[in-house]
Amino acid sequence: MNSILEIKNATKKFGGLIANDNITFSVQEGEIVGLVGPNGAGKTTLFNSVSGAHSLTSGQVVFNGEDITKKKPYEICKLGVGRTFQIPQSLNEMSVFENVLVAALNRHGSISVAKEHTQKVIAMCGLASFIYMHAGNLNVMQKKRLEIARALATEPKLLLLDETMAGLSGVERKEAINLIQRIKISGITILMIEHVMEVVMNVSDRVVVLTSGRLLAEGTPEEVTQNQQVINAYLGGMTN
Amino acid sequence: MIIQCIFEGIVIGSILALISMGIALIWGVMNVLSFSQGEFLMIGMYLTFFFNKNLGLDPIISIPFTAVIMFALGVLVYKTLIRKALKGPILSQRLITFALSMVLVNGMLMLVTSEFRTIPKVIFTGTVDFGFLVISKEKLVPLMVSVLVTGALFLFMNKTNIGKAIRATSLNKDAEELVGIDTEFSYMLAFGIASAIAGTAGCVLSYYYYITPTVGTSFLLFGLIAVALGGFGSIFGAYIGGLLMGIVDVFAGVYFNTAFKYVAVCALFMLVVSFRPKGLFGK
Amino acid sequence: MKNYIEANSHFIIKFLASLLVAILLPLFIKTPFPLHVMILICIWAIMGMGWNFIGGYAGQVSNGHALFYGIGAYACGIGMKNFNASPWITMWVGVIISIGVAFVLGAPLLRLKGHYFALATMAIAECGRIIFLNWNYVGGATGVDFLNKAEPGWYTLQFTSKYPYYYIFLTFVVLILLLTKGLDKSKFGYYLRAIKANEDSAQSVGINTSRYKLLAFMLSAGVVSLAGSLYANYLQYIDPSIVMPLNVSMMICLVTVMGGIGTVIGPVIGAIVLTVISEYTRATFSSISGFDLFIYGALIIIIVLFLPNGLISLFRRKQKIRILTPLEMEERMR
Amino acid sequence: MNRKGKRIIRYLGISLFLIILAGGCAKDQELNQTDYSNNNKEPEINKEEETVKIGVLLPMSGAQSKAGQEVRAAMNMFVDIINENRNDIDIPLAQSEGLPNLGGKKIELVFGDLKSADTALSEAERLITSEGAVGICGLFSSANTKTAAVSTEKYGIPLMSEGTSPTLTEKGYQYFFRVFPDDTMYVEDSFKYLMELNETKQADIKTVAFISEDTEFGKNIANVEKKCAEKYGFEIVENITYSSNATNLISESLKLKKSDPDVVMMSSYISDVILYMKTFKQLNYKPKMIMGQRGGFMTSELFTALGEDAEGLCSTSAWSLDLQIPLVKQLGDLYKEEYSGGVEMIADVLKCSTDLYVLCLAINQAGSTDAEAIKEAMLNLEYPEEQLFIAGTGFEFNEVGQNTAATALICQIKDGKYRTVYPNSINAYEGLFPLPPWYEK
Repeated sequence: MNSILEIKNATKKFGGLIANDNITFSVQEGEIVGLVGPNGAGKTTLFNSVSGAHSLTSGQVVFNGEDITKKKPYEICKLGVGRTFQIPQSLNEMSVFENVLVAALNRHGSISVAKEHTQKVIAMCGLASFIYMHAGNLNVMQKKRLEIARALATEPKLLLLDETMAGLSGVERKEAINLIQRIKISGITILMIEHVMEVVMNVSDRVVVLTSGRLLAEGTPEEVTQNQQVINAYLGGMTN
Repeated sequence: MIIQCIFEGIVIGSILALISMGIALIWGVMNVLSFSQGEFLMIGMYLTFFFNKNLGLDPIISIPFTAVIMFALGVLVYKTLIRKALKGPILSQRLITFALSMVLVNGMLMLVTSEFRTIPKVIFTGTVDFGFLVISKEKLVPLMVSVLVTGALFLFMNKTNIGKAIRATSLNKDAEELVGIDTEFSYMLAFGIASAIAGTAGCVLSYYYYITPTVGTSFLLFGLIAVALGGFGSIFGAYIGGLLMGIVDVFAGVYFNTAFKYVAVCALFMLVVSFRPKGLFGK
Repeated sequence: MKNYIEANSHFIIKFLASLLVAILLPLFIKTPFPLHVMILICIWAIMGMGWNFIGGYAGQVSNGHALFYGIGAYACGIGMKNFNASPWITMWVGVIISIGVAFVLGAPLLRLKGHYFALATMAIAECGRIIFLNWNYVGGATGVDFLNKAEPGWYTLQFTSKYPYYYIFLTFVVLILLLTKGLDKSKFGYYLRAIKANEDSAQSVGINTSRYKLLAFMLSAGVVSLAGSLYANYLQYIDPSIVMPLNVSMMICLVTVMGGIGTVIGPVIGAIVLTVISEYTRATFSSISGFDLFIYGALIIIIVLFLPNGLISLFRRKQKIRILTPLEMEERMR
Repeated sequence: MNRKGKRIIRYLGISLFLIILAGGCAKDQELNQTDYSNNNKEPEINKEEETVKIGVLLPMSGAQSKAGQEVRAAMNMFVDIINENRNDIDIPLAQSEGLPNLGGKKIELVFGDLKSADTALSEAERLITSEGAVGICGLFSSANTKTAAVSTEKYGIPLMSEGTSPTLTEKGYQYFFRVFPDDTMYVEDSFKYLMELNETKQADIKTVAFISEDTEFGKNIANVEKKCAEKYGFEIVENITYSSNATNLISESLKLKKSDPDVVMMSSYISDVILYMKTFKQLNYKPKMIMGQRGGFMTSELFTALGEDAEGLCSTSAWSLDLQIPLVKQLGDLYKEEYSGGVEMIADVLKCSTDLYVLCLAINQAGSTDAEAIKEAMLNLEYPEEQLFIAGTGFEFNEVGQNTAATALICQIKDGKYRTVYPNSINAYEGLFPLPPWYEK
């Protein structure tokens, strides 16, 4: 399997604060990689750098062999990187259907084809019953689901999920895991930031651990949980 | 000649600053672009004229009275119009103030006709002629008053807790409410203070300027640009923006071309905003 | 095509009915003053719809569109006076120039947000007015009057009677209305609405926001310049204080907000109501100085306060927020 | 906003809107039955109208609305003089009721608002078509004269305007008439006055500076002033155009003070005149002579706003209260006591009301309200020399509508009133040159 995304010594400084310090790892095609780390480890900053929301201070991001470090968010999206936001950024004045339609138009010029595609994505994400509701009136779970639907509608090769599980109850979490597995089967690589250890450990193929902006460890979930550094830096407090 | 230009520029700048500070206060706290600030200036001038004509008060002495009345007017306008408009879309807030300015100008026109009035005699008259620089005492008044008002506003906003509450409201309205600060009160106060400042500017301006219902409109456009130049919601920035506008206005007129002096002013504004989209001191 | 008609049947019936009224109304009007008001309604409707692309759909509120209105007017004026060119040609020259100016100004301007964008456009329109005022080639302050009786009406677009003016302007209104209707449900329309709703999230789903904002700005400049050319031919005399003052820019924005921002027929409704109120308050209350504008301002405040989404919200039921029953979901899936 | 509330507003709104529309149309219908479907021939105004309606366009809002009210009062005075039998006033049409040649029909004024140049077009048209005006006059600037002319030329209705731009008579208007001089004559006169001062009082005026505001009024005068300055050999040291809605006029005054001309020629509206005088005073700069080209100088507010700062200001004018003609004093006092509530009659007010008066004379002489007949009568208007109340020798209109017999005069403010200083044929008062400085040292 060739690597779909390579991050080479990515560094990001906000004035004096070093959010990401020389991070290098790669994501293989078709796998699910969990990105974990305590709050403030620079996970979302890394996501923003990859998706072009802000530029890197130094280092390089290569997607499918193409350097996307300097590219703008919409160019990166067109290349095939879909992303969700930690705090849902839905288009509040527009209906759920229109939210996803706008994303679907990314690939399909004609409205009718885009509309059919939107129907499929909405059905897949289980939002079919809220199709005419204004995005602003959805609750947190529905908004997060809408974020995923919008990212999926752009037909990405790589999907960046930013804490899509946070705040979900048991049942909702199962549905979300089920959705992610269905996405993986459809051949889309997933890189997801997640705090809910139970989900990360049994869903992701590999796990990358960040602490205070640096790469601490990388490997399969089992390797990571035994790794001593990870335990005292991050999992030490957990008594399982 | 240059010194004379600088002096004159600062005087005009200080009046523009008074207006732009009022606009910056409202813009910063309520994110409303107030088009009626020019008309509050005009009403302030008419109040000063009224005090001068009937009670024989010099414009400076009538500043406190005008400020209080204008504060009350500002609160009244806030309570009736702006509070309801804040619930609607942002654009309709701007149009409400534009329509309000239309109502105020024409209301005053119906009340007192468009006759040009001036304040006949004032305490500080006469000029001090140094040959290269002629300082007219009438021009010193706006300079001093605007420095005093800026200082007072600065102290009020930074030192008193009401002032801090208003500044906090401008940062984040929701967080404000959670902490238990009555944002309604801060908004009302901000709007009241802004129109009081415009009223003071009216007193100062009527020292040597003519008074007619349509006098506010030309000051409004340049007050708005001065605010945008100074920076989003920063009162200090608005003051500097006003001064800068005054100086550029005079220098462009004398050394460039009087007909195009306002093109120069707008060019300066475009230059600053293209490099710093949030203005000189904007956050 | 069939399902297009069936889907928009509601709109098509209303559109044809109102078009019929608009065509037949002048035949019942005896004196030209109401006809003059209807011509102004067409002009303001075109301008409102033009402005709606950038202000309504894309959410970038510009207060300086009088600049393009002036360019369109002067293109026709100078074309007729110096080159004796028919307005049918110079009108499109004006549109092209306006689009060019919008393209050049758009790049720096559209980086600004909210009040800054409004103030910047206001400053630019004011500069435009001052430049035209002192530019002798375009007649400067003395303006351009091109009362030219030589060629026949259709070539010079100058008629003694008002009917041809009205019907020509009405066709332009209909064309632009259909253009707006077409764009409203198109990719362009959806993209603009997405930009208005949340520019960052729009960009993250592949919308080149700066390019679409620029396209909307150029389109609105072209349409507003068209209105300027038409009005110049009707007025047959233009000077900077008529076509480029600040309150024309504000009125363009007012017409659309009053009618209903970001909607297809909002600007037309706003144009009808505002023009009628302003012309008739001036005609009836002309004796007391300033009274007509006083009423006008007061009416605007009342409308904006009690109908924040514009007059159109009177005629349109709020979209029902309901959750589809499983049965409906099944049927929709097929 | 619940649904019931919205439905009420909807019906209320629509009915209000229809009432306005219906009211407007009804008002036009019954006032005037002329049919406009075949539009290109002139409107035949049916003869049984019991009054002759004359349209008057005045600025009702904005900075000039006070002047508008003064003109309205003066026009009402002339209408009363014509309509009633006033044998104490010795001018034609005064000793009879209404227009004798039209069976004693009374004059009625219908008013329109001159808010801006483009409203002039629609208001003129409204007065002609809806109110049935047979002629249009009013307080025009050159700019709104042009737009009003679009309507009056289209419907073939006489337009009397005092817009002084010379371009108005070069447009080939058929029905345009101007009773008083245009810019060229006024500016020529002011330069002749300077020449006379150089000869009689050895004032040796050599340098001139022009300040003109940037709209039509200022621009035209600036062009004419430049031509005359070269013709009469005066050196132009400064030619300033300033924006009329400026917040301050400091840079203009500083440039003027630096160039220090002998005479400053100023064409501005009242707001700028007040501001200039105050700014000059603050810069302790008093030009030797300030020659105004009417505009703001010809307003009553100049005296109330400037008080004794206005002493010594000169202005070109077409008429002055101190003309040694008894009729002038009589009309001036009648206007002051009965019509204007104590405000003195000033030149601009008289000029517009004389327009109205001359129009009535022409209608009466033509014996009909038909425009061609009025034009005929206007071109050879008989007016007894001794009953004149304006400067000049009478009313002789050339084919482009300019009264060639009118003359201009120069007057200077002395103790709060304009006193004629030139031509000294009208036993002028001795002019004051150079002006004393602001503050006696």
